[in-house]
Formats: sequence, C-alpha cells, structure tokens
Amino acid sequence: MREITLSQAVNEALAEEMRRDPTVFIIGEDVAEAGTPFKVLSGLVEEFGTHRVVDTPIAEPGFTGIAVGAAMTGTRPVVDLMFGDFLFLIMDQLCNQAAKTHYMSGGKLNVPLVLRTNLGATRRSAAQHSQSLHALVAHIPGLKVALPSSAYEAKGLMKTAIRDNNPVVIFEDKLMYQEKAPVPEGEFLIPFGVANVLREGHDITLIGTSSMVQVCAKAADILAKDGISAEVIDPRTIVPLDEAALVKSAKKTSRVIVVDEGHQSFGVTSEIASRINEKAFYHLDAPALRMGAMDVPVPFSPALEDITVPTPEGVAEAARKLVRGEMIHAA
Amino acid sequence: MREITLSQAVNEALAEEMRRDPTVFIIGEDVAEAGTPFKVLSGLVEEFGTHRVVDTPIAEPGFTGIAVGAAMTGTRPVVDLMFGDFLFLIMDQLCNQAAKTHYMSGGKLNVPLVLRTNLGATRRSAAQHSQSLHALVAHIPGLKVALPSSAYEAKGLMKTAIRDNNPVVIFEDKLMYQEKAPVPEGEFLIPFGVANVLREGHDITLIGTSSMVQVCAKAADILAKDGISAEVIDPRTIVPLDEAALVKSAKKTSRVIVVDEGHQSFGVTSEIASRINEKAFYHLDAPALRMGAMDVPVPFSPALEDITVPTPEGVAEAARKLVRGEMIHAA
Amino acid sequence: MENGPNTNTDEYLRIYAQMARIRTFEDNANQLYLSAKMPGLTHMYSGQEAVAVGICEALRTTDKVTSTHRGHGHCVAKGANFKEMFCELLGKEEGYCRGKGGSMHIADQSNGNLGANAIVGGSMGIATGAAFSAKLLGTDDVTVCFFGDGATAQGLLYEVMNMAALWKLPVIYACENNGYSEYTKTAEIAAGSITARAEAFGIEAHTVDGQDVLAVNALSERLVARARRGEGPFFIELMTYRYHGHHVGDINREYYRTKDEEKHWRDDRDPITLFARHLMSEGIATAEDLDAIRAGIKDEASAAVAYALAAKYPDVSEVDMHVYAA
Amino acid sequence: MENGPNTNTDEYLRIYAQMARIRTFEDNANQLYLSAKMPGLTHMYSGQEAVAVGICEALRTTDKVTSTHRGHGHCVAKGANFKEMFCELLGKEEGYCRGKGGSMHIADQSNGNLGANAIVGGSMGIATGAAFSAKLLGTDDVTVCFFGDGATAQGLLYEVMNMAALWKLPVIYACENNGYSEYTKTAEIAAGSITARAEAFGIEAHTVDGQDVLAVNALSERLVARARRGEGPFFIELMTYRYHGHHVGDINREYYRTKDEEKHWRDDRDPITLFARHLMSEGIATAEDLDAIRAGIKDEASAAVAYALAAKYPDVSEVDMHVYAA
Ligand SMILES: Cc1ncc(C[n+]2csc(CCOP(=O)(O)OP(=O)(O)O)c2C)c(N)n1
Ligand SMILES: Cc1ncc(C[n+]2csc(CCOP(=O)(O)OP(=O)(O)O)c2C)c(N)n1
Ligand SMILES: [Mg+2]
Ligand SMILES: [Mg+2]
Repeated sequence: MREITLSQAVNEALAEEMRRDPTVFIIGEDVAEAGTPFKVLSGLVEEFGTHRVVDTPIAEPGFTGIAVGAAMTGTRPVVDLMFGDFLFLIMDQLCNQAAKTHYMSGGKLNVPLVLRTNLGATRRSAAQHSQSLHALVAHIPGLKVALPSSAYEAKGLMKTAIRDNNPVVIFEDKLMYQEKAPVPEGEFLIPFGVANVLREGHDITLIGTSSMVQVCAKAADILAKDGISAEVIDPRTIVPLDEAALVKSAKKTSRVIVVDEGHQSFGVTSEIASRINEKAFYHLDAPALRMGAMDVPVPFSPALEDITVPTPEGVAEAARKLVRGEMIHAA
Repeated sequence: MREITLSQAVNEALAEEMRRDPTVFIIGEDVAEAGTPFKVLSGLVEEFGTHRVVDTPIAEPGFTGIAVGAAMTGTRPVVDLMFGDFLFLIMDQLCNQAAKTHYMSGGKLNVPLVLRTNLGATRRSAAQHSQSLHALVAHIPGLKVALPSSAYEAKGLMKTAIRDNNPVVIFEDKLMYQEKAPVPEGEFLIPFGVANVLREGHDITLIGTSSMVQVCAKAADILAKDGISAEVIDPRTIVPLDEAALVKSAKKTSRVIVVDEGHQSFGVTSEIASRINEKAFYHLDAPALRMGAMDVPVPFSPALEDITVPTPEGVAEAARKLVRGEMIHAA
Repeated sequence: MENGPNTNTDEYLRIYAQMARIRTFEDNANQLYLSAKMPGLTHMYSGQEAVAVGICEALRTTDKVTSTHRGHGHCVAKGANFKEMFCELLGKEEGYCRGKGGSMHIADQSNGNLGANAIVGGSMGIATGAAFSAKLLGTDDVTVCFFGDGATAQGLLYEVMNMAALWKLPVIYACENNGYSEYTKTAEIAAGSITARAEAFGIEAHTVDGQDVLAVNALSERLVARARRGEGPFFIELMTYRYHGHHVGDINREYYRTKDEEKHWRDDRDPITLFARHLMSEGIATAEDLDAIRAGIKDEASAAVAYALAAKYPDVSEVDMHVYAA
Repeated sequence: MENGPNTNTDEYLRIYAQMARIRTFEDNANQLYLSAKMPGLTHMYSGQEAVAVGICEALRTTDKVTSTHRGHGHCVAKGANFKEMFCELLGKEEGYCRGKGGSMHIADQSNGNLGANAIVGGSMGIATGAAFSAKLLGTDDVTVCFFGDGATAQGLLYEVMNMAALWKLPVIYACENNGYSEYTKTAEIAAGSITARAEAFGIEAHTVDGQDVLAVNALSERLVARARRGEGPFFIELMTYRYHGHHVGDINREYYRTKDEEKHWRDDRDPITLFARHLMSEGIATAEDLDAIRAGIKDEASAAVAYALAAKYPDVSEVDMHVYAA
C-alpha cells in the first residue's frame, strides 16, 4: 500500500469531502495561500477557492462563533485552530454554544462542525504551544472527540467527523505531521466509538491515545524482548468511548496501563482507568495504572520538557513491574 | 455558635481580608452598589469604596486579564465571575496566563488571584447557567481549586485563598447562598489540602464535594436507619487533594462512593476514584463508585433537571448495593 | 411619526398587533412568575416592542435572527406562536425546544429564530455565521443579530464585526440600548460612542428612536434590502427602555434608577401607545379597532397559558435524548 | 528627523546603542537557529528597533511593559542583558526564567518587563491590569502594552480599552503595524481604521513612523508624561516592518511579499541606518564612533552566546518546581 504523511492524509480527507459536499468549507488563520503553518492544507485553496478555504483575522472566538452559526444554517465548517492551546480562547463558543445547541433546541438545531486542532509537547514550544487539552473537551456533553494516531486514522476519522451531525473536535499530533503510514487509495471511513487493537497480547493491556499509541507500541516491542506479551489498544475516539473493547482486553490480560499525553490529574487516563476498574475489577491483578503527562506547565528547556511525557521505556518499565506484581502503590 | 448564611460568610471573609490588606480588591459585574445578583457582596462598596470594589462592563475575559496583570504587580484581586458557566469565556486568561506565569517566569512572577464563582444545577436556569465546571480548572497545573460545602468552609477557605500566592478558583454552591451554618465570630483559616471527615463510619466511605457533601450526609442518615455506618468526607480542595485522608478511609471501610455535581465522564469523580483504586486496591471489596451529574447539558424542564444530579436517596441506594455486594458492574 | 414603506392598513395593523402580542405575552409570563407557576426567572421585553417588531417586519421568514436572554419579543416578532412559547417557558414537551431550553434558550427554527442565548453576546458569532452561510450557499437571506448595550462590552462583537466588514456579510447588528445592563447605567460601562465603534470597522452605523416603530421599520427595510444586495453589514443602535426590572425578580430598583424615570418612559414614550395614537390620528384605525385587536390577543394568550399549564412535561427518558444528533 | 526632548549626546548615543543591541541580539539568535543550537523557533524583531527603543527610552525602570511572541526587542530595550537572555533562549538555568519560558515567554521582572506572550493579544489584559495596580497603589508608573497589527483582531483589546478609558488608566497601547500577521497582509485582516477603533472608545490615538526613533521617542515622552499625570490611556500605531520571516523558519516568503518590498525597507527605511545618518549629519557622532559602539556590542553578544552555550541546563528536579508559589 502507498505511504503518505499524516499531513497528506488530512489534506486528502478534506479534499475528498469538499468535492463530495459543496457545503463543507474550511475557516481559520492562514489556511488559504499559506496552507497553515504546518502546511497541512496546501493546495486546497487552489482547488476550492477563497470562499471555501477562508483566511481569517487572528480572532479565534470570532471565527469559531461564525462557524457555529454557519453550521446551524446549512453548511459544514471545518475550523482550523492552529494550536490546541488556543482552545482556551474558544471554549465559550465550543462548549456553551456548539455543544449545547442541539439539546437546548430540543433536537431542532444541529451543529455539524469539525474543529481541527492539535496536541503534543517536546517541540520546544513552551507552555502555551504544547498542551494536550482533549480531556477538557471530552468532559462536555454534546462534543465528540477524536484522536488519530497515524495517517490512516487521521484520514478515516476526519471523513467521519465531517459527515457527523455534531460538533467533533479532532486533535492531531503535531509531531506526526510528517510521519508516513500506509493509507489505501480509495475512500474509507473509520467509525467513531470503535477501538483498534493494534497488537494482541495476553500479559498486559496498554491503552494509548494519539501520540501515545506509538509509545505503547514501542513499549510492547521492548516488553516482547523480555517475554512479556502486551496487547495495545487505541480507542481512536474518547467520546464516544469503546468501553466494551477496553474492558474485554482488561479482563483478558488482568493488567492495564493507560497512557495519554494530557496532564494526568483530572485527565483522560483517570476516566479510562475508572471505567476499567469499575467494569473489570474482579479480573484485575492490580488497579489500572495511569500514565499521563506530568502535572506541570510544559517547560521550554529541552532538559525538562522531555521528562514530562511518557516514554516507551517508562511504559515498559511500569508494565514490567505490574506483571511482576511490584506496583508500589498497590500496597 | 452564631449561625450565618454562606453569603454572609463570604462577605465577612472578604471584608476581613480587605481590612487586613489594602492591596486586596474585588472586580466584576455589578459587585458594587448591587452587591452582585446573589447579593453576596452587599455593603462592601460602602466600606471600601469603588476603587476597591470595582464594577466592570460585561467583559469577562477583559476583567480577568486585568486582574491577572494586577496580581502580577502587587495587588490581590478577587475576581467575581457571576456564573461558573462563564469560565468558558475566561479560560485563556485563567489557564494560559494566570496558571502558567509563575512557572514560565522561573518563579519570578506571582499571580495571587482569587476567582470566586459558583456551580450547581436545579435552579431552573438551563444549560448555560447551571454547570459545575471545576474539573476543567482542576486539570490545569498552576491553579488551586476550593469547593466550600457550608458557610463555615466558605469563610475559612476564602480567607486562605486570598492569602495564597497562586491563582485559586473557589466554586460556591448557588443553592447554598441562603443556607445557614455555625460560623465562629473570630478569625479563622482553613488550610488547603486537608480533607474534613464530617462523620465517621465503618461500612462505607462517601466522598462528596461542594453541594454533594450534604447529599452524602443525608445519604448517611438514611443508611444509618438501615444499620449501615457511612463515613462522610469532604476533600474541601480538589487541588491540592488530600489523597492520604481519602485513601485511609477507603482502606478502613473497603467501599467508596465519590459524589460530585460535575459531569461524571472525565470529571472529578474519575480522578478521585482512580487515586483510591490505585492506592487502596487490595483493601477494596468493590471498585470506588463514581456518581457525578449525568453527561447531558442541564435541561431547563424541572421534570428533567432534577434527575441529572445525584440525590441522597440515589447515593443511599448505591451504597446499600455496594455493602450488600450487589454492584452490577463489578461482575 | 415617519411613514415607512409599509403604508397599507393591513401592514400597519399587523405591526400594532405584533407589538401588542409581545406586551400581552410578557404580562402573562410575569403573572406566571408572580404566581409561582413558572420555573426559574425570566427577562421581560416590555417597553422595547418597537425594536423587535420594527425590525422583524422588514424580514422574511427565511431571514434569520439571533436573540438574547431578553428574547420573548424577538421570538414573537419573528412569527412564533403563544402555545409553543408558553409550553417552553413552563418546561413542557410541546414547547419549541421540548422544554429543554426554557425562556433563555427559546428558538424557533421554523421562523428563522436561531435562539435566545444566556451568554451575553454569545450569539454574535452565530448571527455572523448565519450570514456567512447565506453568502456561501447563495441564498439572499439576511441575518439580524439582536443584543443589548451591555453586550457591546464583549470582545466577540469586534471580532465578528471585523470579519463581517472584510467579507461584506449580510448581517445587521441591532444594539438595543435600553440604558442599563443589569443594575448598571450604560454610561458607566461604555466608553466613547457605540456607533463609532462599528464605524471604525468600516461598518455603516445608524441611531434610531427605538420607541418609534415606523422609524425603526423604515430604517430596517432600507438596510435589509441593501444587505440583501450585498451592501452589508450594518449596525443600528436603537434607543429604548425596559419597563420591568432586569429580570422578573428585580423588584426594588430605586438604587439604580428612579421611579420618575420609569414613569416618564411608560407614560410618554410607550411604543404601543405612540403607535396607536398615530394610527388613530391618521384615521387608519379607531380606538375600538385597536381594543378589539388587543382583546383578541389577550384571549389567545389566556388560552395558550391554560393549555401550557395543563400540558405534560417531557418524559424522563428524554433526559439523555438530543445530546447528540443522529 | 524630528528632535525629541532627549537631546543630549549621551541619550542619543544610548538610543543608537540600544537599537544596535537589538539588531545584534537578533543576528546572533538567528545564527543559533541556523546552526541548530537553539531549541524551537523564534521570531526576529529586526527592522522594528525604533519602536521598542523609542518607547522604552521614555520609560523608567519601574514602568511596566508587556511584550509579544516577537519580544526580544522589547526585552533588550527595557534594559535586559544579553547573558540572561541567551541563556533563556537556550533553555539554560541562568536564563531570566531559568530556561522554563524560552523566547516566547521571556520576562525580566527586574526591569518591569512582565513577559513575552505566545498568545497573540494575550497580554492586553495583563498590561491594563498593571496600570490598574499602579492606580490603586498610588504609584505613578505607566505601562506600555506592545502588540502587533494582527493582534488588533482579538476582542480582548476592545474589552480592556473600554475599561482603561472608563477608569482613566495609565496604559499606552502600542500597536506595531509591521504590515503582516504571519503570512497575511494587514489589509486583508483589518477592516476600517485601527486608530479609529481606539478613538471610538474615547482614547486619544496617534500614528507615527515606526522607523524614526526620534519621532517615536518624542511622541512617547509626551504621552508617557501625560499618562503619569492621569491623562491616559493612549493608543499609538507605529508603522514598521519585520525584515525576517514570521519566524526564523519562514524562509520562502515570496508568496506573500516580494523581495523588492523587503529590499526597499532594508535599504531605505532601516531605523538604525536612518538614525546613524541623523547623528552624523548633526555632528553628534562620527561613523567611527558608531562603528565602535556596534563593535563593542558584537563582542558582548559573542561572549554572551559563548557563555550561554556552555551554561548548564536546569536540573531535572526543577521540572515540578515553580508550578505553585510558596
Ligand atoms: C457572558 C455573560 N456575562 C454576564 C451575564 C449576566 N447578565 C445577564 S443579562 C446581563 C445584562 C445585559 O445587559 P444588556 O446587554 O444591556 O441587555 P439587557 O438586559 O439590558 O436587555 C448580564 C450582565 C451573562 N448572562 N452572560
Ligand atoms: C491566539 C493566537 N492565535 C494565533 C497565534 C499564532 N500566531 C503567532 S504570531 C501570529 C501573527 C501575529 O501577527 P501580529 O500581531 O501582527 O504580530 P507580528 O508577528 O507581526 O509581530 C499568529 C497568528 C497565536 N500565537 N496566538
Ligand atoms: Mg441593556
Ligand atoms: Mg504584524
């Protein structure tokens, strides 16, 4: 199969959907000629014109609000939010307006909006350009949250998101934009709420999201050398969450680590760990272990930044301890 | 001991701190002559003047930003955010600026700011005036989060918050403003990070926050009639969180329910349950059970709204099942 | 009073009736509150009727409006009926939003009302976005964004006006300046000039007497027609007054405004009385004609209230319906 | 060139030196990037020196500034030294922020620089709040809020200008209009007039040639003095240009601006060259004097770079220090 970058995959998904549906448009800063700073959208304005690939002023609340209103009135905006950290600027439009409109209107108004943004640290971009804020969005009923972990996932999830009649927030991993993966030529969709078992195993389950899926996969490689068989699962969307698949694996392996790049406390790992503990408690040898990013603002200094995020070695080490029954906490 | 309302308690705390420290000021909408819509601040402008009790235009991001800058330069603002739902408007100033300034400056700049706001549904105020958004704030390192559960707590925690050198968000329970509780006359502070055991028990631990502390206390009353002895704990602050006290109780009773008025998924109950499961796993008869608000926007209709929030009866019922070993999930 | 382009008798009487409908709706809503039959609080539109009606009479059904926490007036003026409105205010299943929205979120999709909003200024993006849709889809619908003087303090307004101006969107920003935001006078919270702010973004701005329904309507007809032709956006500041407190529970108001001031507006500046006088002096209608119109509306309102009181609440199973669209 | 109030030779030479310091700092920072010695990206201030220096020379040490993602110029102009700055850019413990902030968050508390900000417009509230503090505490410090033309699209600006105007705060909003926000021309993202927007809030606004350091300084001296006396706030739009790309990695720029345009600004409008010419034609300094100043600065910069390259990173134990203040 051909290999393309995550950037190209997102670009293809958008182009295909824009060809298919004339109501789909893109709005955001430097999305047209510049094709975004990450160059993800290159070429789209040439094909679809500036009325469908719309450059905005630096006014995130404003253009998100415009997208919400547009979505309520017959179009399907894809909002480009340059950095996930800017979510803090648009929370009102996203969480008070977009997320609640369908419910508050008793089902009469829809907001079929996609918000494309990103997550991930270790780019030396410091505290305001490195956050992974998907847990915040996932806490708000009415929003769906997708976390693609490869070019393939990015394409399939983006196409599903565009066709969804709800506001969907997609977080891409900044560090993955130039990473290639096999992506079939033709059209395909990836349904929301269906986890992907990347690798089967029987000693331990590693649940990873987004950037942490590869960390888990690499940890599984390390563990394999130690004779430990790790199952690796990518939930793909955290809202909706494929709880059944996660619980099933937990019951099978009886040991679970949940790895996510958001801050650990009050984060995604807590939710997933809680669900697993609730539903698979009597099958577990030890409580589901959370490995999120440290609860610190992301430091600029490379010497500090790299230790704030889970690594394959760190996950493998924790897994080894779990398998050996050495988890200190569980005393 | 005299009894005063939560409103009066907050008012007293502010007045005492403003007398003690001339750099403390209040800023927000209709805080001066009107004393806020909830009348919590009545009388303060008369004593401290309009330069220290500052009415603003309806510009939450703006006045929060002003408070952040003021806090960085020698004053101690208390920001009045009329409804917790408006947090979505100020997340950038709170989470990208206030929360990170101390860290990003390598410890050189401080932001001693208190944000007073509220939480709680069942006031028939619908989806944009009923949210309990403390989990979002708790996810962001650099912020402290206090959840007073009575007039007494409100006073002591507010005074501690004002003296803290960090941004602190205090969520008051809207429904409690007129509720009286014994509050000593003189000055007192309640330290952050020290949970309060309201009631000792040995069959089950009920951990409640804010509005849910009383729900847990009432559930304990109900349970007492059934001969079930429930321990009721109020963490008081969720950042910092008195994990040790919660884990200790969990180990003692071996059954835990965590009750909080925020949405359940990706919420406070997930965090607390995770920590208890991690640290007390082998002492538990069943996984810590989460009881948050439903994952739905808060509906206006009374017929619907009331069922979105945990009730004493609901908590008692769940507790009974836990004690009897009947938790369905735990299969 | 200025004569607008809607100069035939039917249209005049319709304008009168629409204003009377709003007033009657609010009187009933207030009564429901006072008699503890309505859940929660609500914000009365009484006094501002000429704004909503003057503007909405210049709109087509497919034109869009976005409304505010003080939204009953916009909802009625855009064509909503009493039954679904009262049902909504009482949280009943037959309400416009199945009781899930209530007063602060009432929307009427069928008439282009995209909804009230409990976030002050929260609908400014939505309105601008509806205008964006119209342009992209090539319809010639116009959107009116209603908001109060207090809402001009929200930065969102300036963000979206900038884009509306850059992209020449068919949106009209209608600022209802009723002199107060909650318990604070406008002068204390708005520096400079509100219309100059719009003009600074290159947006043509007008100020109009919001108690003169024909003046409001004449201006609106002109601007709506121009917006439809792609000459927008526009900004209108409408000088008006709310008779009641900020919300129904705001009873003691003397610390922020005098009874004399309230009396002056009610007695001398009432938009319905002023328009009735005009209709009679021009010989368009007699006092009896107008009485009959109002009586009919009162009956309709009473019937709707009775219906809504008796109507059923949504079933509890609805609580988690409509969180996500299919 | 207009003569400002700072007319003695020392001050002139200091102004020259400060501009040269910024240029030299940026040349070194760019070099660090190109040689892959600097982590991350950074935004060069070169070309805009007359703005930061013209303004900051009108300020006292206790006056405050807030800065932007393009913040090295403000930092140097407000008095910072190279060693701590380069250490910060390289993430070293001896940096102004112990390496935790980096280029986009560099702050220098000791000189009243409250910090760069990676959120466009993010510091507008902070600056206004610093002015609020000064007023409440009764100091007569003035705060200058630096931001770009692109940042005028952020609603926050209008929210805080409204309050600054209502409360007469000692703050000066300094909009550095360098013609671009990222890869987009200002005209495409700013409708109407930027200064008119401030004026609409009742704020006195000025436009000045941002390449003419004496003009900038003269205007700033006047406005700072007036702000100190409680006559603020003020707004200044400074017309300027950035020589480099949006950030150091923005190399191929021809799709959004021509090489001719860049050459015109560099050759004909360079603030340092223009000022040097003025100093020489007025007989204040010779070419040799100025060469000597620049040479001294270059040596200082090289030494600081060498120091910073050799300096140590913060210890890993620092990672969770400074999340909370004691
Ligand atoms: C973002 C936000 N801030 C504050 C409030 C509380 N609030 C509700 S209405 C109102 C006053 C609005 O004034 P104005 O815009 O003039 O409208 P009016 O009530 O006069 O119709 C305020 C402050 C709110 N609902 N939303
Ligand atoms: C809120 C926010 N939106 C977008 C960005 C990305 N961004 C960084 S700089 C910039 C352009 C800023 O333009 P301007 O304000 O004119 O400053 P200049 O770069 O020209 O100095 C943008 C869009 C950001 N950092 N913050
Ligand atoms: Mg008003
Ligand atoms: Mg610029």
